[in-house]
Order: sequence, then structure tokens, then C-alpha cells
Amino acid sequence: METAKKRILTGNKAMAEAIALEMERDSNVFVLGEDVGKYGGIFGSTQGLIDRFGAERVLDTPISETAFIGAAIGAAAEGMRPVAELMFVDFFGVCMDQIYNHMAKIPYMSGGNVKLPMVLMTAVGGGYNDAAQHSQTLYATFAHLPGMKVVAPSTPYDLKGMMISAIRDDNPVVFMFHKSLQGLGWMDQLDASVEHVPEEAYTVPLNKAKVAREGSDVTIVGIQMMMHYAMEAAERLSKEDGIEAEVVDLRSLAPIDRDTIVKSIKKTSRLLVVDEDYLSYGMTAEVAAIAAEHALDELKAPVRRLAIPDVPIPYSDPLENFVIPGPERIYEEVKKMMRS
Amino acid sequence: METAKKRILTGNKAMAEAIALEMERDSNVFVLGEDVGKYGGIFGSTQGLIDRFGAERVLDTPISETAFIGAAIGAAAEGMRPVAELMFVDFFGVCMDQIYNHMAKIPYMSGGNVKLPMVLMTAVGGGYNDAAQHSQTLYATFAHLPGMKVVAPSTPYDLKGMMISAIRDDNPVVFMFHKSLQGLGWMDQLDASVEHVPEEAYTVPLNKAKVAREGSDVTIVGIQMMMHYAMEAAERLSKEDGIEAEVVDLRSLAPIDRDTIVKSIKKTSRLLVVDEDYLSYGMTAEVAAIAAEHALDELKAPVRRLAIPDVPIPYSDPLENFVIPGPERIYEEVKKMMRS
Amino acid sequence: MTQSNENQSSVSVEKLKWMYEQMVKIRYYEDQMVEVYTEGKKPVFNIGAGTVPGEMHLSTGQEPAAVGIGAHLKKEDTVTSPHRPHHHAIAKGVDLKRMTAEIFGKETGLGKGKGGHMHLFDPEVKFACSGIVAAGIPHAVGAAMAAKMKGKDWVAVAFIGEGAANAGAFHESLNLAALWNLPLIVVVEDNAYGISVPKKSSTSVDSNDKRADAYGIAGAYVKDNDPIAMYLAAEEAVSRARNGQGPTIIEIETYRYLGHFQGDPELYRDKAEVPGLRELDPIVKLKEKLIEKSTDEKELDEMEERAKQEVDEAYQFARDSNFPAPEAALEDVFTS
Amino acid sequence: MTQSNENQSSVSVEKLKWMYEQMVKIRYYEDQMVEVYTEGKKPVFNIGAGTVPGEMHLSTGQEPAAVGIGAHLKKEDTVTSPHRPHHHAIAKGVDLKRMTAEIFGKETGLGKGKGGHMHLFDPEVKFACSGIVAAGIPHAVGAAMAAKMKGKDWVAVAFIGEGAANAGAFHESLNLAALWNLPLIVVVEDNAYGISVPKKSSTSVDSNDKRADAYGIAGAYVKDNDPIAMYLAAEEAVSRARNGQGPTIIEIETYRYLGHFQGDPELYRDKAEVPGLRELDPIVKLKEKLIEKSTDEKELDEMEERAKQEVDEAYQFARDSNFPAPEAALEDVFTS
Ligand SMILES: Cc1ncc(C[n+]2csc(CCOP(=O)(O)OP(=O)(O)O)c2C)c(N)n1
Ligand SMILES: Cc1ncc(C[n+]2csc(CCOP(=O)(O)OP(=O)(O)O)c2C)c(N)n1
Ligand SMILES: [Mg+2]
Ligand SMILES: [Mg+2]
Repeated sequence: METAKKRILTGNKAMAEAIALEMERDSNVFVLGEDVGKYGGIFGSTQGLIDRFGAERVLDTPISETAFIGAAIGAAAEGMRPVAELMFVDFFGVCMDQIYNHMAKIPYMSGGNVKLPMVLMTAVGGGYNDAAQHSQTLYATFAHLPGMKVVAPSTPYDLKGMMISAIRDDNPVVFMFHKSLQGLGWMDQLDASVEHVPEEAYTVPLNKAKVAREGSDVTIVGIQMMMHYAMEAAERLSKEDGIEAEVVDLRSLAPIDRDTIVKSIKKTSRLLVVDEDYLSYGMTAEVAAIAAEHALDELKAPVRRLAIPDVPIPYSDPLENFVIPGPERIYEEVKKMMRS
Repeated sequence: METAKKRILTGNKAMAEAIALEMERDSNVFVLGEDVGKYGGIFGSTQGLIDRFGAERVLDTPISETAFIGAAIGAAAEGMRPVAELMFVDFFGVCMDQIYNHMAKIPYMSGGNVKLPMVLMTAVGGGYNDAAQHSQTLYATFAHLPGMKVVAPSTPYDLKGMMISAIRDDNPVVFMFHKSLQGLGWMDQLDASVEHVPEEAYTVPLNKAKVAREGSDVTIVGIQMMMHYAMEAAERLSKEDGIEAEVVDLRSLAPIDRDTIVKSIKKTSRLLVVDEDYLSYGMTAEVAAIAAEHALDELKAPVRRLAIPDVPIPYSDPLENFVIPGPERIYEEVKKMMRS
Repeated sequence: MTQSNENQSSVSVEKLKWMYEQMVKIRYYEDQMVEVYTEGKKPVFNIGAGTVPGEMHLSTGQEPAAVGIGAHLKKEDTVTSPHRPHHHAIAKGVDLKRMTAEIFGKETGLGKGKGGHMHLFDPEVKFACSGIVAAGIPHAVGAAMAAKMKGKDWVAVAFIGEGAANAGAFHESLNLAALWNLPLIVVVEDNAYGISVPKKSSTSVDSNDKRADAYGIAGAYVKDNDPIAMYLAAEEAVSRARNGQGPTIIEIETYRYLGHFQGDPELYRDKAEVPGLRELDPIVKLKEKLIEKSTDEKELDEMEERAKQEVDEAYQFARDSNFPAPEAALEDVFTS
Repeated sequence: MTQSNENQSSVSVEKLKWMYEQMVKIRYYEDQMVEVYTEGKKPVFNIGAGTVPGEMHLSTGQEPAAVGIGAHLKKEDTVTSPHRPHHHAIAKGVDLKRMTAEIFGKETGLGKGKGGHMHLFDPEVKFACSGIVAAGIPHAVGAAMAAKMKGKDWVAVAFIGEGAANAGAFHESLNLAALWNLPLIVVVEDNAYGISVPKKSSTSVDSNDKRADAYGIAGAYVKDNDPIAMYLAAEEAVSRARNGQGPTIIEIETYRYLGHFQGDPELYRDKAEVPGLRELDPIVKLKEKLIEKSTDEKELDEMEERAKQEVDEAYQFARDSNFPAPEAALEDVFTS
């Protein structure tokens, strides 16, 4: 591939580009949320949109999440296609009623007669010392509740493609983007947060996991940062220990892609699930349960789970590092697993 | 046991009695919520309390869940011991921020310097055609989030004993009571909702599952209605098929009693988990995951899960019956399992 | 501001008749529901049993709010309603057959039996309701936004009870609607109770129109459950909204003749209260007014007959319809 | 009602001095924090790096709100504060060493390093703050309830930004506090922005004291970021609360000299805005007033020195303290 053809985009620019393309394509698409206008979204998700589309289609809201997410629902019922931003997923509790009792249920309760083509995008993740109320992912909190598609892309390419799919989808989609994968200038600069992204509109399905790395010895399932950390651990395992880990990027939390998970476990016979959400009743539980239901006989070793150990996310660096899994811990878990 | 000594109490009376005993014992205990006064709680949880303790200690609130649950937090921080009622767990979304970002996290964020000795009690469960916004249990939604003890007693005896423990506990406790197990005159009259309850105050631990029925062939883990249905299924399995199911009443969702679960699986080698909550990322996932982590080698058959199949709870009778597991379905699942 | 009697004569007889017929229809609909709801719940009341199981919140006595504003609405206007929705639905012209079938849990229902009495959605006439107190207000804000964005003169009306005016969603929605100058009308039906809690124990002001100033918008108060006064207040509010002059809060003093839901023991209110309220019945009063205005009594009888017949047909349709197949429970979570 | 200048002279010089010293302390504390926060974030700013990582919301310029009310509070009174808490904490007498250690993430911190800058809890002086907009108001309501239940004359003050007044929690809390006649004061600091959103784009009324009528309670407006006017408004509000006369909303016009958080590019406001505001600095003005009232300049110098020394010691304490052991992360979820 020629380098000249590469368009290296950060995660946030990939997202904003996706929204812009859809706003151009469909005049019903509009954006609303706190600081999505001039500020361009605290995590850059709407960067540049107000300049191109004006304040009528990129609306800064008061700090009234119940009202504006509820308004997005009302507008979607009228055929608009709102993209609403909940600034941090951690704030869900002030507006979860609108999200869950209404956005997620109205299509069902109406017997399919009311469609709600809307996207609720929200920033997730910790690792930069923003403490207990600004560092969560809450993946399972959303994925547990039916009626919403819940996706969490891990790369700029997927951020763009899945955002386009989400906006075009006639169902409510919760679109979780990871702060650390936005490629923002004021956070850690991660290689994973920049990559070549095609200029044109393209879609990535909202219900398919991706095998990010092929391997034969152990399956590691993760999403967003944990997927990237798993990739790091996998490289090291390969180099230092000759262990070939297969890494599955879940991408979509609901619906979850059981087939890809089961297929990988059947191939490797070992499963480690890694999560930046809380351990109990989380994504690691769901994936482990899928293994126990659908691949029990193939499992050569007990399933292992690595996640936030059921504590709120602490502020101080050593504490936060202790609770959020990193590549080291993943590496060690796999090593322990291979022994059993 | 002499019949004369039996005090047959319904679930709601057992709960109200527990609260009354604690209000007598400790003047810091008070109750607040919608219709907890003259009405006595829509599901009878506060029946008779206002007559005994007056409107200063049994406070009817406006429909302002954020304000009054938040106020309970503020009062608890001052050493009061509020028992706040969220009328239906389904309403959690209007006040989840107070519950989760504050009630559950303040003790941790303060490094243990602020204690919040409070109980948040709430009615859960469906089966009486109250539709999508009034029939949920949301067990996992609460149990997933650290910082709260989350219990869901299944019998009048436990309702009383665990309520007393909850009020005396210095930590925030979410106390879920099942509408159908309150023994209310205007709902189905279930045998399980009435039983002998001792007069005096007694405590039941908030972190222990209970083996409700011993068995050797298969473990069924459930809670509240699903535990009772499992008991029904177990009797039939025993009578009709000679299959002896061990039934574990989870009672406490968080912390979950891993030991009791694992011990039972090791004994029976088969696991069925039944839940009135949504399937994915739910209690069935957590229990199945525990099996895959801690009892993999003992499992003779794939783990099975039975729960609401990831749809909102529909209103119409045939639809609701289809999605909420009942004794028949549990019976059938076990039969299928025994074949494999 | 409170509607004075002077303007009352300005309302056309046609409109009064329309309101009368709708009120009769609503009343008869709810009276039938009282009966149907008890089918299968005797001798022992069991909420989950019978022809119509689950909670049932009826609007008997609260007709004026619905018809006073309904008289000004067109199909394209949106109405959101709470857990007590039948009067609003009927006044908005919701398909009565499919609405009743929904309440019966039948496959011909508005939601194919998935929604039930608190979850009636008729996109044809832009009606929706919800079982969560105050949650419909933001949806109306959104409909109003959509109207504005599309350059239409459509308005959105959110009906709530007086209890709901203390929920956060009320405040957030009104601030937003005021800020964006949206065609929103919030109608607060003060039926004196939120379940068992009287207004004075839930609300720190006498009436919620007084809260309009907190958003710099218009407020109106309608007393005595008067449909004509409601009509006039609504007329102003709707024209304000259609003309881009922003939101209005209307509070109406109304009467809840029945329990909060059917089966409510109502131990929290005086036994004499309801009979007293029933003596002030707005339907009786409006009929007298129409006769006063020399409307033919026969015409009124015909209207009543027509209304009742429509209701009877709706109930019959619901009875005759089939239940959905159990597996249909798995459909409609997502559209494809 | 707006505080007039007439009453201003009624404030004792002692109180003025107390306020002055606190303001100096707050200002110096925040100035130091600006420096410390950049440690380890150069040459490239990285929010998660350095001596003090994470978000940092400073209150430079907003001192008057905190000290004007702080001057009337005792240890037993409760203060809840939002994401921008340092000025409130200092004026309430929070242990400065342990507060700073907390911000540094040290084990000697108020929360043993678990809370951080937005989560400072000092039960000794009943101070708490939170990173969720408006969420502290209900907690203050609860503290006020507890005071009333215990028969004490303690009051509770909830500080919020003007942006927070549009959140549902504001409305619910004020209605509840008004209804139950609680000793609550909500202080709205209008610093003109909620992050990047100017007040006129978030708030449908000019000022939030106008929303007091929506709850039948008292409202007061303090203009020009004036600590003495704030003192007087607070005096009334606190005495009202202590005497069982219910809640008050006070809005104060104040100035945010810095970005919303440190690192904010502030592209949403005019570069000239802050220099203009800084010319109106309340500390400078109060100093002039004190000198006018013939306070010895040397005494002022001493006060400044004392304040700075206390701050310097606090920072030193924080620096000298140890980080918690990693495994301490698992403690304090539950108390036993
Ligand atoms: C958020 C929320 N809280 C509580 C309830 C339970 N609830 C249903 S109706 C109701 C009372 C509503 O009172 P009001 O708004 O006055 O309406 P009314 O029933 O009088 O028509 C309550 C508390 C609910 N459905 N939603
Ligand atoms: C519920 C909630 N929504 C959004 C945010 C993000 N947020 C943090 S501070 C802030 C602006 C607050 O503005 P204001 O209340 O005026 O306080 P100021 O920052 O000006 O002191 C926002 C939107 C939050 N923390 N909580
Ligand atoms: Mg009412
Ligand atoms: Mg502000």
C-alpha cells in the first residue's frame, strides 16, 4: 500500500467525520449535547461540526440530560435522526430512565410501530486519574438491558464505520467511545488511537466481533483498551514464551457475537476474558457463561476473568493502576493458565 | 412444633415488623418514600408504621426520587439511619445517579471516613401483567455496581431477618422485595408468601446463600420467585423422574456467596441457573461464570441458563408467560440436562 | 392568569358540542372499563387476573383537561400522556378499537399486546403515553423540536398530574423548551392527589402555573374543572405555540372520582369527598350549558348514542380479537 | 432582592478581615495549584501525568461566594460543593493538609487518595463535594433534614454553578426543602459559563433567585462578585434557616478567571474577557475597603503571610506524604 494514500486520523476525527458524512447525506441527522458546539465535544467527538452545519443542527444543551435525551427520543419518534451525547457514561444515572424505560422500550411496547432511529454516544474509560465518577465504562450496565444495540469500537476505522452504521440504523444505538482511543492531544498518545481511515462513507456491522489476532493456544476476549492491552500481551507471549494467543475484539456488547467467541474457544481450548468494567455481573461473566454453555467440553483449563475487582475506581495513581487491568496482568494470567 | 406457637405472617408484614422493631430500638431510624405513610407502601412494606411512629418518622415524599434518595444519603452521613423506598425498581433510572455515584461510592471515596448506614428498599418482579416499566427485577443492574450490598430475600422469615440486618448494617444496602412474595390480598396468593415468623428481632446474614433443598443430581440456583419455582420443579423431578435437584436460594446478589454455589456444583456436577432478570449480562451469567472458573472439571454437562430472553417484559398474558420462566420450563431444562 | 367567565360565551356551539361528545365518550369508556376490569377478579380481587389484568388508572372526572385542549389540536400535533391516558387518547382521536384491543392484550392492539394500558402508541395521530411519572414531558419537547426543525406549525402537548410537577424532568423540560422557544404546552391536571399523597404534601406552591415565571414563559390556571375555561386557556396557549411565542404551563383543577388505580382502598381520603365532587360534574354542567344555548336535546341524545356505540364497538372488537402467539414476545425488540 | 450598598457598612471589620484572609488563602491555594498541576505535564500537556493528574477545576475569582457565606457558618453546619470545590472547602475550614494530600493522591489524604480533587470529604467540618453536577443539593437537603430531626439549629448550604440550576435535582431538592421548611441555602455561583456554554444558552431566566417563587421561598441576587453583599445576603439566609423559616436561593454574579478545567483551550470566549474581569478583582477591592476602614497595612500583610504559610505547609505536607499501597484499593468499599 502506498503511504501517500494513507489518511491518518485520530479516533475522534474518525467519529466526527462519520457524523459529518451522515449529516450531509440526511438532513434529519442532528447532534445535541453539552459542549458539542464550539467546544466540539469534551472528547472531540463533534469537532468541527458546528462550523459546517451551524447551531441549528449542532445544539449545545443545558445540563439537563433527562430533558435533552428525552427530547432526542421525541424527535426520533417524529422521524428525525438525533445523535445525542452523554458527556461521560458515568452520568447515566441522571437520565437512565429516558435511556432505558423509553429509548430502549418504546419500539417494543409499540409493537414495532414507533421507530427510534437515534444514537446515544458517550465517553467511557479511565486510566487518567479522573476518579470514581468519571472513569467507568459501565459496559454491562447498558448491555444487560434489552432494546438497545450497544457497541464499543476499538479503532479509528471501526469508530467511523460503526458510527455510520449506528446513525443509519433504525434502532437506538448506544455508541461508547473510549477516551484514550480518541487520540486527543491532551491525553496519553496511544498508537492504537490513530490509523488510516478511508475518506468515503463505509459501514462496519454492529453485531460482529473481530479476531484481531489469530492464535492457537488461548483466546483472549476484550474490548477497547483491554483488547489493545491483550494485543500487547499477546505479542510478548509470542516472543518470550512461544504462546500464540488469539485476541477477539468484541466490538459489540449487545447483541454479543456468540459465534465468534465460541469458534475461537473451540480452536484454542482456553479462555481469558479481560474487562475495564466491574468484575461481577459484567462482560467477563457473560463471555465465561457462553463458554460454559457452548464450549464446555473443549475447555482444557478453567476460564479466567480479569476486570475491575468490584471497587469504585480510585483516584490515586498506584490505586487506579492496581484495579484497571494492564498488559502485564494479562500476560501473567495467560502464563498461569497455560500451566493448568 | 406446636401450631399454637406459629405466627403466620405475610412477607409484607414481616418486613414492616422488622422496620418497626428497628425504629423502636433506634431513634435514628426513619422511613421515607412515596405513599409510605397512610397508604403503608404500595406493596405493604410500611404497613402500620405511620400509626405507631407518626409522620415525623414515616415521611411521604413528593415524586422526586433524586431529591429524597439523595436526602437519605445526606441524612445518613449525619448519622441517621434512613430506610428509603423506591416504589418500583423500574424507576431506578430517575435516581440512579444518587444511588450509584453517591450512595455506593461516598464511603469508598472518603476512604471510609463517611459511613452511609441506609437501606434502599424496592419492589421487584412481574407476572401480573404490569408491562415493561413495572415488572422488572433488575437484579444484575444493581449487583454489577460495587459499593452496595444487594439482597433479595425469598421468604417472610428472611425478609424480616435480612431487613433487620440491613438496617443495622453500617453500609448502604439495596433491599429488593418481590411483589408476589409480599402475600398481598390483591395479588396471587402464594403459599411461599406466608409462613411462621418469630416475634422477636433476629438477623439473617446479608452474604449467605441457602441450600433450600438438598439434592445430588443437579444444582438449580435461583432467587425469589425463581427459587420457589425451582422448588416446585424439584418436587416434580423427584416424584416423576427420581431426579434429586439441589436448590440454592441465592438471597444475596452482592456479595455473591461463591462458596455455597461451588460446593453444590461439586456435589451435583450439573448447573442450571434460573432468573427473573434479563438473560445477558445477568445473574445467570455470573453464576455460570463462577462455575466455569471454580468447578469446571466437575461439570458433567454444559451449564444451562433460563431467564428473560433479552426482551422488555410484554404486557399480554401469553407473551409475559412466555418470557418469565416458570416451574414447567425449569423442569424441562433439567430433564434435557440429565440427558446430556 | 385565571380564565374569566366573560370569554366563555365566545366559544362556538360546535366546539362545545365536540367537547361534550368527547367527554361523554371518555366517561362511558371508563365506566365500561370499570366493569370489564372486574371481570375475572371476583370474588377475590387479583390484579393479575381477568379480562384486563395489571394496573388500571382511569380518568373519570378528568375529561375537561383532555377535551379543552383536544379541541384545538390537529392530527400532526403531538400529545404525550402519563399512566392515566385514556381521556387524552380519546380526545386526540386515537384508534379506539386498537387502543381497547391493546388494553385487552390482543394482537390487534396498537402495540400487538406488548404495551398495555400505560403504553399506548398511535403514531397516526401522534399519541404516546408512559408509566413513568413526568417522563413524557421531554418527549413532547422533542416533538416540538422536530416541528420547529421541519418548519411546521405543529405543537406538542404534555399532560401530567400535579404530582409529576415535582419531578426533575418537569424542570429540565420547561427550561429547555423556554430556552429554545418551542411550541410546547404542559398541562398539569391537579386531581388533588398523587396516589395517596395530597397536593399540599407534595407541592411547595399552590399551583404550577406559578412556576411559569421560573422559565420566563406563560402560565394559566383553570379552576373548577371547567371545560370551557380550559378551552379558552388552551386556545391562547396553542396559538402562542403555533406562532412561535414559546411554551405555556396550564394547570387545571380537576377531580379524580375513582381510586388512583382500580382496587385502591382509598383509605387516605374522606368517604364524602367523591360524592361531593360528583355533584359538580363537568359533563352535566356542559350539557346544561348546551341546552341553555338552545341545543336540541334530541341532538344531544344522538351524540351520546353515537359516542356509546363507538365505545361498545371498540370493546367488542377487543373481545373478538385474538391473543398474540406466545413466541411473538421475541419480536419487535429491534426493527430490521 | 439585590443587596444595597447602604447595609454594607454594617459588616464588622473583624468579619471583613476574616473574609479577606480566607480569600487570600483561597487565591494563593489555587495559584499554587496552577503551578503544581503543570508539574510533569510539560512539554506536552497530558491530563493523566504529573504531580496532580486528572481533571482540575479551580475557583480563582470565585472567592466571594465561599467566604460571604462561610463567615456565618459553624462547624456543625453542612456544606456540599460541586466539582469546583476548593474555595468552599477552605472557607468551611476543611483540614488543608489532608485536603491537599488527597489532591496529590496520598495516603494521608482526606480519602486516603481514593477520592481526589472532586471528592473531598471532611466529616469533621461537614464538608463534601461531588463531580456530578447538582448532585450535592439533595445531600444538603438530607443534612438539613437531619438537623431538623435532631432539633438543632444547624443549616446546610449547597453550592452549585449556574449551569447546575437547570438540572432536575435542583428543582426536586428545592421543592422538597420548601415543603418541609428545611434550613437549606442553595448558592448559585453564576460564573457565566457551564464549561463552554454561556448562561444565556442554558438558562431561561436571567438569574436563579427568580426561581425562588416557584417554591414559595426567598431569593436573593448578589451582583458584581461582591463579598460584602454576599455576606449580607447570606446573613439573612442563614438566620432565616436557623430560625425555621425555610430555604433561600442566593445567586451571585461571579468571575471564572481560568478555564473550566486546567488545560481548557477556552476557544469559546473572547481573549479580552478575563483581563477585564481581573480588573474588578474582589480581593483587591476588599483590601481597599479594609484600608479605607483604616486597617493597618501591616496587619494585612501579616494576614497574607499567615494564609500563604498555611497553604505552603499544606502543599509540603502533601508532597512529603506517601502514596497508598496499591492493594489499599481493595479496602473501604464496605465498612465492617
Ligand atoms: C418516576 C416514577 N415515580 C413513581 C411512580 C409511581 N406512581 C405512578 S402514578 C403516581 C402518582 C402520580 O400522581 P400525579 O402525577 O398527580 O398523577 P395522577 O395519578 O393523580 O393522575 C406515582 C407516584 C412512577 N410511575 N414513576
Ligand atoms: C450530571 C452531569 N452532567 C454533566 C457533567 C459535566 N460537567 C462537569 S462541570 C460542568 C459544567 C458545570 O457548570 P456550572 O454548574 O455553571 O459550574 P462551573 O463549572 O461553572 O463552576 C459539566 C457540564 C457532570 N459532571 N454531571
Ligand atoms: Mg394527581
Ligand atoms: Mg458556571
